Amino acid sequence: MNLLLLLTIFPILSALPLMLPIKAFDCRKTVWSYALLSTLVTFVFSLVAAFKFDFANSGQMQFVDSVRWVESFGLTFGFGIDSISLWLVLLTTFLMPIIILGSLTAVNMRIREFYFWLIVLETFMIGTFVATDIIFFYVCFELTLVPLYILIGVFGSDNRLRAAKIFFLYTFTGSMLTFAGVMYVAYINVVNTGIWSFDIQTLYVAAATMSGTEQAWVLGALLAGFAVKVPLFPVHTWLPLAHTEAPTAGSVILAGVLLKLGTYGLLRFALPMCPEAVVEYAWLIGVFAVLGVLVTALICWVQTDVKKLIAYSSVSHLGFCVLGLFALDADDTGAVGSVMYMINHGLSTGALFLCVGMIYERFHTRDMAKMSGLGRVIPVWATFTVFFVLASVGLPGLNGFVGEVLTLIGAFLSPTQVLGYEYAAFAGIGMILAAIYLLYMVGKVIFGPVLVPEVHTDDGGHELKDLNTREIATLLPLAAGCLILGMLPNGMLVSLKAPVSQLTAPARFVANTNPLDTDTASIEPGLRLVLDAPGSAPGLTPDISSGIDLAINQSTPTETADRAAER
Amino acid sequence: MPIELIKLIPWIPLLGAALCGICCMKPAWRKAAGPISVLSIFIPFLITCGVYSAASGLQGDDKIQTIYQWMGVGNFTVNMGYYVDSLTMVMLFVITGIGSLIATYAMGYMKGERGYARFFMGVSLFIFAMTTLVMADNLVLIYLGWEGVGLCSYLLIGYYYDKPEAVAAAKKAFIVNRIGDLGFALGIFLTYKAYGSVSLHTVVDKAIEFLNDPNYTATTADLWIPFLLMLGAFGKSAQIPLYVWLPDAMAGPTPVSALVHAATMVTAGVYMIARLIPVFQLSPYALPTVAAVGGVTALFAGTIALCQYDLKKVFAYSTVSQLGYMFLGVGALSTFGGIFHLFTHAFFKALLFLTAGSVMHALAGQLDLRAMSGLRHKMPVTCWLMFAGCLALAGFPFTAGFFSKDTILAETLIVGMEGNGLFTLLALIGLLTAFLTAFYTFRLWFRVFMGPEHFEMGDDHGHGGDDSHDDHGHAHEPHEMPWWPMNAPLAVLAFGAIFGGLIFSGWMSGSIETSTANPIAIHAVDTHAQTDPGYSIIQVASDTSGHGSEADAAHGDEHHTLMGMDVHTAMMLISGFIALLGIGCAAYFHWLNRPLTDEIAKKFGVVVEVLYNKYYVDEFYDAVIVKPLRMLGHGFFLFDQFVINGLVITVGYLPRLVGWSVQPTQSGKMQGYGLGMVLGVAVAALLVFKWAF
Amino acid sequence: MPETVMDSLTLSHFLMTGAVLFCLGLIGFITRRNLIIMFLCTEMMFQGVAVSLVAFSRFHLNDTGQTFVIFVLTIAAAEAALALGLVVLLFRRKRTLDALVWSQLSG
Amino acid sequence: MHKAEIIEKVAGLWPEVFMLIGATVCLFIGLSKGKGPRRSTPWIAAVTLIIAAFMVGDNLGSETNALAGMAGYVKLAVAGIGLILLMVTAGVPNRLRQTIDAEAAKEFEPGDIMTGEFYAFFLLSLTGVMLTAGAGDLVWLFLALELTSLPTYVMVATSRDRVEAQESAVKYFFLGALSAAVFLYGFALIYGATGSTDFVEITAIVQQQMAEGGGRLPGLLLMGLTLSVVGVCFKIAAVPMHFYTADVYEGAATPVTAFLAFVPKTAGAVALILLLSLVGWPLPIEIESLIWIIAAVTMTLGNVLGLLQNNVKRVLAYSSIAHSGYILVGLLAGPAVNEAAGGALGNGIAAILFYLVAYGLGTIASFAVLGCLRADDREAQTYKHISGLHKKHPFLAAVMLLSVLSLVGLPPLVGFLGKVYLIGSAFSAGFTMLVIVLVLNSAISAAYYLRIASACYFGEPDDSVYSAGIFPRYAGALVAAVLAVVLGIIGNGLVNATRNATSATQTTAQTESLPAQAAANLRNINQ
Repeated sequence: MNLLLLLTIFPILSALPLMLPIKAFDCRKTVWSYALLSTLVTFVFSLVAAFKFDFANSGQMQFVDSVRWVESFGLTFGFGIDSISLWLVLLTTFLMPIIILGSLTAVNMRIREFYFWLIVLETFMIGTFVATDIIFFYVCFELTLVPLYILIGVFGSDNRLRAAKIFFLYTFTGSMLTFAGVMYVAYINVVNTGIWSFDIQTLYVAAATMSGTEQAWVLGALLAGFAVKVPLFPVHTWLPLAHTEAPTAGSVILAGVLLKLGTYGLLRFALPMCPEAVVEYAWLIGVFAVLGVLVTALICWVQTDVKKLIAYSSVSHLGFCVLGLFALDADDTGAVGSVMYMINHGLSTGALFLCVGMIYERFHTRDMAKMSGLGRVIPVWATFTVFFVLASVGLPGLNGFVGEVLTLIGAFLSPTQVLGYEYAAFAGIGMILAAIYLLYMVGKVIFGPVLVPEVHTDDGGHELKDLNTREIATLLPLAAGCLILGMLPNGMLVSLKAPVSQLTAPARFVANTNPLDTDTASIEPGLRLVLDAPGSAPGLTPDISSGIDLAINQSTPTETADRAAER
Repeated sequence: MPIELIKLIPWIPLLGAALCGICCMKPAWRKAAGPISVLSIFIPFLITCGVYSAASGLQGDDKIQTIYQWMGVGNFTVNMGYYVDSLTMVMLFVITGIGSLIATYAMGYMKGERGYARFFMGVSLFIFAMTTLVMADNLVLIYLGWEGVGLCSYLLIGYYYDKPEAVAAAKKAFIVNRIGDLGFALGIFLTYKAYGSVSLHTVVDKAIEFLNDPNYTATTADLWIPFLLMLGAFGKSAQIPLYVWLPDAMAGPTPVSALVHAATMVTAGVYMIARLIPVFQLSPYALPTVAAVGGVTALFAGTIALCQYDLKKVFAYSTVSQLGYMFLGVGALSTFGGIFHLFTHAFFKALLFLTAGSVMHALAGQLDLRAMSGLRHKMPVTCWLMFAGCLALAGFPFTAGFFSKDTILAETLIVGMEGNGLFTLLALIGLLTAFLTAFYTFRLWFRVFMGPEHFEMGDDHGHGGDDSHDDHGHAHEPHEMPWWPMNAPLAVLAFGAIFGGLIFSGWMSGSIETSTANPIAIHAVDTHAQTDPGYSIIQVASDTSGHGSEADAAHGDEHHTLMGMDVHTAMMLISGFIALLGIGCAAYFHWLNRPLTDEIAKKFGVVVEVLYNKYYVDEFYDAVIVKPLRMLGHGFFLFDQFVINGLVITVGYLPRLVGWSVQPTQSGKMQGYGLGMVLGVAVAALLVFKWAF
Repeated sequence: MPETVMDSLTLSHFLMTGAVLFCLGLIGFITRRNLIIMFLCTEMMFQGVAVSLVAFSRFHLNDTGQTFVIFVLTIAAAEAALALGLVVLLFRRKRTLDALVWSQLSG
Repeated sequence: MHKAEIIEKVAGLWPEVFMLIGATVCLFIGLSKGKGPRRSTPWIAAVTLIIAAFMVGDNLGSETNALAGMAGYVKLAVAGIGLILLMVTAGVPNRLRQTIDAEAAKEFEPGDIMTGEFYAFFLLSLTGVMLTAGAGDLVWLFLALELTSLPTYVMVATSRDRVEAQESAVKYFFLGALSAAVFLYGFALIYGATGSTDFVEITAIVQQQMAEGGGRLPGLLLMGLTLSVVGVCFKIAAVPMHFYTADVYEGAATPVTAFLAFVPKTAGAVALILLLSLVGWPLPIEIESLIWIIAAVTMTLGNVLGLLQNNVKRVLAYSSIAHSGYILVGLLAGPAVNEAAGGALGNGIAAILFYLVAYGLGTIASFAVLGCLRADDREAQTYKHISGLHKKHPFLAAVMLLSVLSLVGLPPLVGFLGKVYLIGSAFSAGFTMLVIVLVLNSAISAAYYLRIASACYFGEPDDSVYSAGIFPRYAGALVAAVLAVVLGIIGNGLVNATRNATSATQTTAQTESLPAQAAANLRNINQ
């Protein structure tokens, strides 16, 4: 059996017994251990996949296979991974055991269902990343909604119903439009080749023949789904609500993986499919990304609910991610950094949500006004929290920095008709603001005079205990991940370069070879100086030749068409 | 020693920090943290000494010691690698040397503190970041160190984290630094954009190449890069407008103030500008700006220091002021002066802070000048150690501070005499500041140690309300510090503070000359001479001081004289005199005739008030930046909640609205339905009819 | 005499008759509230169609239309049976034939 | 018509004949006094359906020409889903014995002795659909449509002994008669314009007329088509003939509602396909515009009104309207204009055939769940009644969840494939705007579907609700839900079936012009 297929369906299969009438699963510990085991096994599978993965050809789809679905539509469950997918799959499988480890005492009712839906969700998340068939992707993309909807709706806090509803409808509305866009591209393919296919590579080729207007529409459709998912300002309002109401596990998954589906979708579909439109509208997306960074950062600062603060910080952080994606600089610094950022954000923000969850379990409140000086009373928790805050702030040496600096450099070096240094400069202010609001939170909660809210423990006691071994074991891998990715990110970056270049090649090609006439004129004199400067050669000169090469390597229309025809 | 050992220098403190972190876990282990930390700083010092000769002899690419590639995307590669030249070595000496002394002192000072291990973890981590900063072979790695020291500063200022003011100060330090860091980061980006690399040697080499190329015209990037980088330097080195965090940072333990906020971290900005001096030279406006900001800050902070009553605050403002000198130095293209002052300042300011710490320690946390007097009998050793430090800070002739300050002032004046009025003015400001420095330094010393004996104990039992500090047993009586581990390191520092100038001057200028900090003379950039007002400064400055300060002193000899003497000699006389004058005034006003001082202070109450309140800059920032931003945050939150969310909800309700508007058609009455159907049929028929014909 | 009358009557006359019948039925359906009369109105509409069908049949000179009419009548008869059964059922329940009493379900 | 042709034609109708026989048997056995024989009627109906299905299937295999295409497919689908409906309707005729209604107990109630007749009507209505699918003549079509509808009036009227049922029956019947008159008038005009009621002939004449008129159709024909289409809209519950839907669905017994949601809609959709194939695709611009508007308005209206309801049956009724709108999209697209050689996507007619099944499964499953519940001796109808269903009846909640998700079009359930099919065909025919309307409407519909799911899973149980305890309904719900999942995951067979059902169109698509294609298609059906 194909390793990826196994990896994808193992979780859902292993979740099924949870719904069977097995007595043993009525015990909290048993069902928890079972879930933990299941996710660990999945993690091992993904590690095996990572070991077997040929990093030398990281841009190639590997472990490619497909399961028949509806051949008459050209629908298959086609899957395969390149390194982008691999890293995101690893992120998913890595986070899942941690989430379950951290959930032992978080849930007190309908425990079986809780773990059932969590594990089912894992299948869908992995599915989105491994799909090489766009409808398969879409299927998993949509299906992630259901488990999370139930997780929020059943296990959330007071306002959960509204949060679950808004979460579902918001994202569903967007993704329906995305679906239409995807179908349209498939239709274009039919017009060109006479074959219905949803194979992503095939659709790239088809999309290349779309006119600028068509591309703009398709981009709009894709953005409708993915920008909501990211979420990009100003369609982000569902996220803080969903995060605040979701159980810890839900929040971690949401921040850790599900938001990445949006950016992943943008990278995998929007960039290669509508390059011209991307180049044309990148400024707009950039403006919204930067606005999101700044506005939500300021909003974070005035929050009193720790979880809401972190939720808003997600919006702010993902602004960087989007900015990097649409930078289209010659070296793909931005896009590579953006993928890195996805991973990093998953680790650090996921960890922060876990930390918040841990104090919520103890105090049943997340109000910053009600707690202070926790560093004195629960130092271990405080240490971890500060650590993750620092990772989130983008302290060099920890993971957040790498992504942040790369995305900003990307935006800075972006061709002027795409983004430009202003974007980087303004987004950079977000780095300051991130420090402001996160340290504000740290200052309120961890530092300061000791103020401890009423404590609720599992056994009804009122004694405040620091993290136990299980909780430390939950956070430790994340901390290690943050540190390792901060100090040794290069392996990941190198492996990401090839696939990311392939995906951005068309848009970069457009951006670098087809500068609109007005653009050269509108470059302000200062920058022209830079452009003309002899020292600016490598970073600046539009890398035309390589752009063409990549574009050709990437598309090879005849080949792909042939492949499709054979099938 | 093999040169490769130098790669270990940052990592040993990091290991030390990790071990200290482990020590945090069990109270029994905590005591081990101090020695571990000292060792983790001292071993790098030994390595630095050991590899010094080998490192100085490195040429070309050998200077780059790469460990591994940190990150690389396409052209953007960043190595975890070190650039070893004489400037690096100078900085390493300062950091590890003074670092070990301060850490040793801290072993005694922090004894019994609850956060003992945490403190030393911070210190070791800081040394890791700081050594990385000065050794880094590329800008991004410098940035790592840059932010790393900022973090350690944050953690160490916030050491007493249950004190709200300490937390606030820590936060402020980090955030203000971040503002500077943004400039630095953008500077790095622009450098990368313009130079295609972030490697120091590539950037510097290219800049030198440009400087030497007569046909080269400065680009916009060239103009901007220094200004962006400068912003980072101003933040880290507490210059106007980003100096506000440093005085507050004194909320940390005193050894931290000595190590981080006096000797090492705050000089990072000076180091960075010196390191990249060719890049700064490319922009005709950059160095004058640096000099001007430095000069103004020096004076500004000096005046504030006059009226502070908090022991550490005085030194804090004096640090800001002295950093201003350093910027003035590098701004006048005297990197030698700047770095030399950095070097000497490290000694005497660390000494001053630590002795102040001793006083504070002895008086149970008392820091108010008004609450202490005539302590010389109680703490004789401390008294004279601090005296040594004060002499050096005041620029008493032939102390370390005297030489370095003199170099800066002389070089500035030389540039000024070449025809740039700005620099003449700055030199005068420098002199005025020198007077103020001598005055406020000795004001403090005389107040504390001279005069009638009087003291009020502080309310702190130990520091930060820690209950475990009573082991001294005589908390109600000031006492001298033990020699080991506290006064002995201070004695070493005092030695450096007094004799450092004489001993190290030659070595220092040689080191600067052989490093990238050596300013480049610009040739034949005549095309700019007429149009560019900034140009002349640079050219003249380069002409005079372009070939290292030794040669450049000789240069100055030929052309400029002051009072019939070589400028340097003349400046020595003048500044020596001024220092003495300042000390004299201080002695009169604050030792011999204190009532008169109080009277004068009363008379000029407004001035004193303004100075005491630091020109209300904090309040200004709060009102102009912080509050509006927070208001904006609230505003955005409301906007988000009501406008954006409201819009979304409205859109969500749109279908319902439509639904409500058509719901009446579902009246339940058959006739109504029939009518609807008939109308529907009719409309359909009419439409088709209309379209068809 | 009758022939001349027939001659002067063209297809459109018959069609108009059918249409008028149909429209009368429609209007009656909407305006009358008695269930039986409403049903009769639908019957009238059917008959209007039947008139048209016969006319067309005649016009096209084939008998398909007339065959159609037979079937329409059959269906109309079936509907009438159903309608009467239903009306009886309804009348038993509410003791009235007013259509508007049957408007509980709405929204 | 030659004798041989007639024989052949009747041979194609054996399943319908058999169904009629079955219906008659049910009718007579239902009249018997004994309970035993009366109780056997559902089994007779089941056997009839199964055998009829086999007969259809048999003919599909052996005589592709006679019953090829849509008719065979529709008959099979109707027989199959009819079986599920049979399970779901189980217990409806016996309902009176379970309830205590003082007024009803006193007097003579026809409903009390309905057992047998109910299944007779059930079979008759299904026969009507089957005949509709096989119609080759306007007269036939009219009769078949009426055969579909008339029994349903009775079923609605007698399904419950409540005022609501009678009210819904009266509305259904009277408005149904009105609409029948409208489309009958349309038929008459078509006949008038072409002089024939035979589809093949009409097609040929239309082609000729178009050729003569420079691609334009005579006004009379257009008007006839318009009236026919609008009239038949009643059957599929589309604007402007949708008014009755919610009231009738609410009033009828839930299982009968499930029947109404599927059976007449199928008949109507098939009738529309047949009617429009008279002029062929791409449709004349007037008709196209008309249907475009009807489709857009129908789906929007259905969804926005669905949002406002508190009664789940009404919600599903409005959703039924919305789904009719989606179906009309496929109708607009028509058989593949530029159909891909490798796939079925792009064929709107096939999409409709698929969607009918997809919709039928989803909606039947959800009605069946409602039918399995009773609240205070009444039918469970409101959100409140299904609230917390998950806690008391996790199985029913799961079925409800699956069915509404399928109706939303969430992958990989069968509803999703239906949407893929429809959207693919709409794009192929160039109805991009309509696709946008469609997906936005799907999003709107998600709101009320989600409310159902949310009530089931997140709400607190209502104490007054209990299970009706009718096992076959559970089974029906289960079968429908499982099929919704299974056909979603392995839907290729069904897709191929729809494709084959319209294959005649496809094979000729390359060579012949479109009206000719449609004619060829119809010829295949009706030979």
